[in-house]
Amino acid sequence: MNAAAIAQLSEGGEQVISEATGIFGLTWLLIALPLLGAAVLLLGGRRTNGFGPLFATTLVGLAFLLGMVQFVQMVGEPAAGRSFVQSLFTWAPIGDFSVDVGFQLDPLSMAFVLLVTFVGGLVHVYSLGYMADDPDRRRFFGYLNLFVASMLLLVLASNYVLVYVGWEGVGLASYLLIGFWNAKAEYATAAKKAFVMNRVGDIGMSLAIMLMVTTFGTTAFSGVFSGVEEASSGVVLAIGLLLLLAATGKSAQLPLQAWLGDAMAGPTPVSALIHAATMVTAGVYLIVRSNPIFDLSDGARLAVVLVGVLTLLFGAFVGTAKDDIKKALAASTMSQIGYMILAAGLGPAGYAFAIFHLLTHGFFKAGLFLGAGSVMHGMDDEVNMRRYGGLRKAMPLTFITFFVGYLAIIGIPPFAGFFSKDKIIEAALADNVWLGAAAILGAGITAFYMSRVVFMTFFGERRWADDAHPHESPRSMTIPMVLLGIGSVVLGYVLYSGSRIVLWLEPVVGPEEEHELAIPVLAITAIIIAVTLVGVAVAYSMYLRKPVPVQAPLGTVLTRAARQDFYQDAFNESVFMRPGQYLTRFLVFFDNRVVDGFVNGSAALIGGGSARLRRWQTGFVRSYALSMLAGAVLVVGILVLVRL
Amino acid sequence: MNPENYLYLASILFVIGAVGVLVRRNAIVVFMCIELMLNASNLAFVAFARLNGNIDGQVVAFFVMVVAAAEVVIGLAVIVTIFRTRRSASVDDPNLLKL
Amino acid sequence: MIELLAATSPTSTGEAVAFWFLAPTAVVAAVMILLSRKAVHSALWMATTMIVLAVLFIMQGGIFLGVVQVVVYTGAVMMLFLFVLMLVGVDASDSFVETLRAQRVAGILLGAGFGVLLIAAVSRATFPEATGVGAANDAAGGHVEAIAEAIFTRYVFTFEVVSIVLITAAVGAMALTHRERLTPRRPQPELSVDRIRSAHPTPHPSPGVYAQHNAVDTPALLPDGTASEASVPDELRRQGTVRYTELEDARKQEDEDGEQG
Amino acid sequence: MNDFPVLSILGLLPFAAAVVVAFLPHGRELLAKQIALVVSLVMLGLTVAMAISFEPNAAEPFQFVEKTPWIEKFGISYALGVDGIALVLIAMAVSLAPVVILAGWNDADDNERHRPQTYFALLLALLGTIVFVFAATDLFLFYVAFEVMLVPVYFLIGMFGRGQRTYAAVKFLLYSLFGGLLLLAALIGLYVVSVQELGTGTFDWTLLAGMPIDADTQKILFAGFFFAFAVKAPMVPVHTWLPDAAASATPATSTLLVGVLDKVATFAMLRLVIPIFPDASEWAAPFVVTLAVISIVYGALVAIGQTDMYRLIAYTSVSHFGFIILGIFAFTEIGGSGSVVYMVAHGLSTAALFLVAGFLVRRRGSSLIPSFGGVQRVAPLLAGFFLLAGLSSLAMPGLASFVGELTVLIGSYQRWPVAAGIAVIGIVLSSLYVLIMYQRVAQGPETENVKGMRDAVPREVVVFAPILALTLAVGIFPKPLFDVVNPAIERTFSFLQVAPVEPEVPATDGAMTEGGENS
Repeated sequence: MNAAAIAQLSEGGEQVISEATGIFGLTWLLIALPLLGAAVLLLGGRRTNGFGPLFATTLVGLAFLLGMVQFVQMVGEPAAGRSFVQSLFTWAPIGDFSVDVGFQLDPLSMAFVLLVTFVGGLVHVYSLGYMADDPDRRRFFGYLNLFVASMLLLVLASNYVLVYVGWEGVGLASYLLIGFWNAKAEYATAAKKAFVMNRVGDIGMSLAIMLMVTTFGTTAFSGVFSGVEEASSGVVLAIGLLLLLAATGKSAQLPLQAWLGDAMAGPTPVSALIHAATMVTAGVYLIVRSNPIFDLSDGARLAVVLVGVLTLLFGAFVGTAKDDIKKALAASTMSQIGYMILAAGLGPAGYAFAIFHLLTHGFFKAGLFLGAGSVMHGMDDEVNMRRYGGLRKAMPLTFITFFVGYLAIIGIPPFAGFFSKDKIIEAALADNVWLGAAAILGAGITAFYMSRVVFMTFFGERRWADDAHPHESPRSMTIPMVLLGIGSVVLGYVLYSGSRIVLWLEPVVGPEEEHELAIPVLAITAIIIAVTLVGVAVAYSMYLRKPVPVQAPLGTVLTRAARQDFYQDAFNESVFMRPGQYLTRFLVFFDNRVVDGFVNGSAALIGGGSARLRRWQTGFVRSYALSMLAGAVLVVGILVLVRL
Repeated sequence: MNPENYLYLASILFVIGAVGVLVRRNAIVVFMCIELMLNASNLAFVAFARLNGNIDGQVVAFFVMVVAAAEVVIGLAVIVTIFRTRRSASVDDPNLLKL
Repeated sequence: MIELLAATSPTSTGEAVAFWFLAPTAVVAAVMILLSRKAVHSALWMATTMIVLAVLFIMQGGIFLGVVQVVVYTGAVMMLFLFVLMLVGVDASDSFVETLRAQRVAGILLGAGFGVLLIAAVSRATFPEATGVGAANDAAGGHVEAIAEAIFTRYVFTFEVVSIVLITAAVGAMALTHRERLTPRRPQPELSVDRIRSAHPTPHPSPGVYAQHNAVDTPALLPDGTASEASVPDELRRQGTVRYTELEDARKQEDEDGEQG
Repeated sequence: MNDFPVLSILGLLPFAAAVVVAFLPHGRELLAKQIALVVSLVMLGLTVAMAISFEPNAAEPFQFVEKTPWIEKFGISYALGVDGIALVLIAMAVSLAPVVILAGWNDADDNERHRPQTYFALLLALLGTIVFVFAATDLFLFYVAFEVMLVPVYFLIGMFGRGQRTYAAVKFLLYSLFGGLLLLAALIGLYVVSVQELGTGTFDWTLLAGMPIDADTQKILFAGFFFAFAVKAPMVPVHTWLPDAAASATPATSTLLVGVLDKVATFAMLRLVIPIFPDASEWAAPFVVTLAVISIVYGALVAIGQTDMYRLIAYTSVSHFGFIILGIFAFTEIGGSGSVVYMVAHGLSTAALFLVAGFLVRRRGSSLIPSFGGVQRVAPLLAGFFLLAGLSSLAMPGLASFVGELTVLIGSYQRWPVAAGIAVIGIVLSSLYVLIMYQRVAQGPETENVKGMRDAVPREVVVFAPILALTLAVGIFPKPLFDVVNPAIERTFSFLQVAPVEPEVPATDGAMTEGGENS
């Protein structure tokens, strides 16, 4: 379809989806490349030990290059003609219903493709160094490739079933990677927990798909979105809530947030890629992708907003109390995704900012995690921040990149997080003052806990164990950190200036809604920065002015609660796990004793009955003769009676 | 006299034979009682032949006799065998026909 | 005359008289089979019943059958019975104590019930006017001819089957009573040598000599009044069914008392 | 091709081979195994040829039809033929045959009382009955095959099993015979009805399907048929024979028993119950669907609580059969086709689970989960197999079960939203039972129990590879399967009166627009 035709068709801002041709016809290759890597590494066995890791990294790099070329090409297309679909083959045709294996490449998925392949590629490079000594390196890279492939499938799919496939695929990769060091029993448990909680979310996904097929007869985006306006509001609300349930599972939002902290059991690059930059943001992608559904249902959006705000605050509070550097970052991730979900829940006013924050967050949080990994690498896998301190000098490059990421996340201008978070808070304020207030409070707490992390790790006196010899990490690890650090600096401004991100996503999520603010934007920005600085100051007074005790102090009730993630695990354990265990135990008992007992009981009854009947068989011929005569009497009696 | 009286007589003899089988324990007597029952049925057959005016009843009675003879031969052989091993002609002694 | 009696119908007075004489006889004889303690007596009563039945057959025109009844049953079968009785022991009389619980009562009750039912059935049945077998006999040219015709034409298959049954029974009886020889047969010379070598080359004393009985199971008394174990067959001794005379019993009792005292 | 009695050959060949194998003298065990393997491969070849020449959209219901009068007095004939469903299931069974024979290669070697010859003869005989039961288009022939099928299984469990094998074998037999008795009664009833309705009694499916039967009679006959198949399937609460049988049988037997043989029940629901008793099926559907949902949740929950791998797998099958039956009684094309695909997928995933569990159990000598731990440390390849098998069982996308589960859920949601909504819980529970088992067996530190455990040997790799390949093939490109199954499902449901489910808001064709203006 040529540009002129598109311009003609797209009058009124309507978006045109065309058949993918040329470079866009290679969309399948984006997925195939890492999938090939996974297949070769996982099926190839020990033979691929040598070249495997590098091979995998190269493939992801190639995918990134391909994505880049497609991106450049897409920029060259008119704004309304940037969506392309490609159908590879029909997957499951049944009657009128059919599911295609098809891809949709549009500005939204393009953004994700770049994020996933770029950060993914960097994490691969980083892992070359980080995992250099692990005997199972090959498997690790295989899983990473599997993850990249699944994630790309998730964001490129053109229908919900295929999204589901990718959705489960990333869940599997996450399971495998969290449990990569499953020789430690609790790591294996963490992996299982993540998978199962994700599956709880998947209930939402499955049900949403069922509801879509029942209502629209299809799960293709185009079909669902065109039909959604005619559907009843109840159905739309239901689909929205179900998708939200799916999103909460994958994105570790309340109430399915509990797995993310434990997921830090996985190797740190995994935490950076999967549990910070990409997979956990899939929920945001899902909501933004389904914008026509959420646009039509205020109820669903309200639920999304509530989940976002609650998680935002929950994660922030939890983050203040964690001494494990990775868990603190995980809580931060949860909180930041809360921001994104909040933004997505604001509807057309926030979709673009949700994605905006998602992209910047992908960079700076990945950077932070890689930094944390670098610290751990230098500190013999010590994760307790109370055992760090003053690492600034020992690992300067790590410190600089980490610090940049830190400035970005707390939203100091002109770092990336400033722009994206600021816009979200603005949009929230415009929607509802209380929402805005909560978001600003979250920003303050973010500043506090991130400052705490930085101060405890890099500043203050050294509290290392005696046998620790902190050292800077190898080049393969620092280069990705530097690149991500640069991204954390510039990405915000690049995307913000000239509303680039908003305009880029407009074909998919619609134009940004103008919102009126009671107070001028500049004042809001000032307030946010002020609150942030207060947070930093409090952290300074608590963790830099005073020495940090190596043993964690008891703390207030609130601290203790936050340390325990507000008793989420205890809650889950006592409400779901224990009763579940009792239930299964009872059912096993029930099955063995009652159901099978009934069967065996009737067998015993028959056996017992025949044992009793057996007594009639005395073995005496004459008693048999007697019963014969009795039988004869009976028969003759009946005959006589019948003949009467 | 009514020829049906033969049938009544046959019935009575048959019942006596049956009771004998149930009551007596000496295998040989039991056998005699069985013979008595067979004879009673023979009497009935002959009476039927007469009542119906054809010879078939008598032929059946004849066959019954032959079968009875065969049965007696085998039955007595069994009794002798049992007697040889168990030294008893009582039908209550071989009561192993049970689990 | 009897032939005429049977062939004609309905029953003549002569037949009625005969019936009312014979029927009670048969019933009494049958009941006596049950009531006799000794099997031999039962067998005699049985023979009585059978002869009566043979007469009843003949009275109803079954001359051939009547003859067969006498020859086969009274002649052969009853002889067989007596033969076996002798083999098993004539003397063995049943104990009339019932060992199975309620067997006798239940048996008699059921029997009575069965009888009532049979009689009820017969009395309810409607029978054709008795015509006798005379016409059938005439059609075949005689009574025996009529039976022969029936057996060898219409019932030939049954006849063959029955003959197989008979042969099988004969073979079966032989198979059942045949005893496998467990030790090799010892020839006469060996036996005589053994006998001379043994402590008792002369025949054993006969049982019952000088005893109060002369049955094989009663040992002979030696001149001193003790029983000679050698006079009864080994088999009986092994079974322990030797019957000592009262005298001997008393003596044994004394011995035991003496030992105790 | 169509005149060639391919089905008869497919069914009789294994019987002939079984006789030959059974009478091989001592010392020729290897030959017995080789004959069994070759015969199963020949069968596979025949089936592939059959599948290639099969016309999915043919007008007549059955293809490769053979019909010879058998007991003419009762209208019984030796009639064979396959539709899409039967073809797919025969193909699944026959594909598993060489795999199972190879997996059970050494199963009977250390049996003291019975010879490997007997073992392989029984396996072959079982294969033959399976072909007949799927291919029979005469109900009496079906019944005969259905019952004869029990015999080899009984001996396979009773002679070559472990643990409480006699108990398990007898329990299996009695359960099945009880069901079969009711089936026989209902079959005779059906014959009587056919005499009344058609003038001449018959057992011919083509005449019986769609035959008008009055409502009450239908319900009674339906009950007889359904009970027999519910026992076989197995559905809660008549499932308790399965865990015992699976725990006692060799993995090869369990695979055939659970993976293939029990499919006869669900197959018969589609082939016999719905076309012959359409009204009763509709009448009983809410009840059946309730039982199916209970089976799904209950089976999964009980599976979670098991400590024996074989029993656990058996209970997962109870749960999976719930899905299959739910899909069938949804009376929607999506549900029906989905459940057939699910049958195939379940056959593959159960085969994978049982066989890999069998490899583990054979090394360890115990099937109790606590007697393992950290297998991944010593036998990574085997652990990988186990995980893949487990993933296939929990319906991981890309693997066959996912296709079946998703389509079954969609199809049943269309008609029974609440039931499907509850059944969805199964996807969480399935992840629990698989992952808990995997964690306890393969993950964690290396334990004393598994020290020195050998990793997968080439034979085991050869056993697992085709299953994995098929699972992936069906999972990624199930279209050929659907193309074959769809027309048969359509024909099956055409006997019903229920209204087809239409989307409430059908998506407009050529909907090339999206986004933008919606706000």
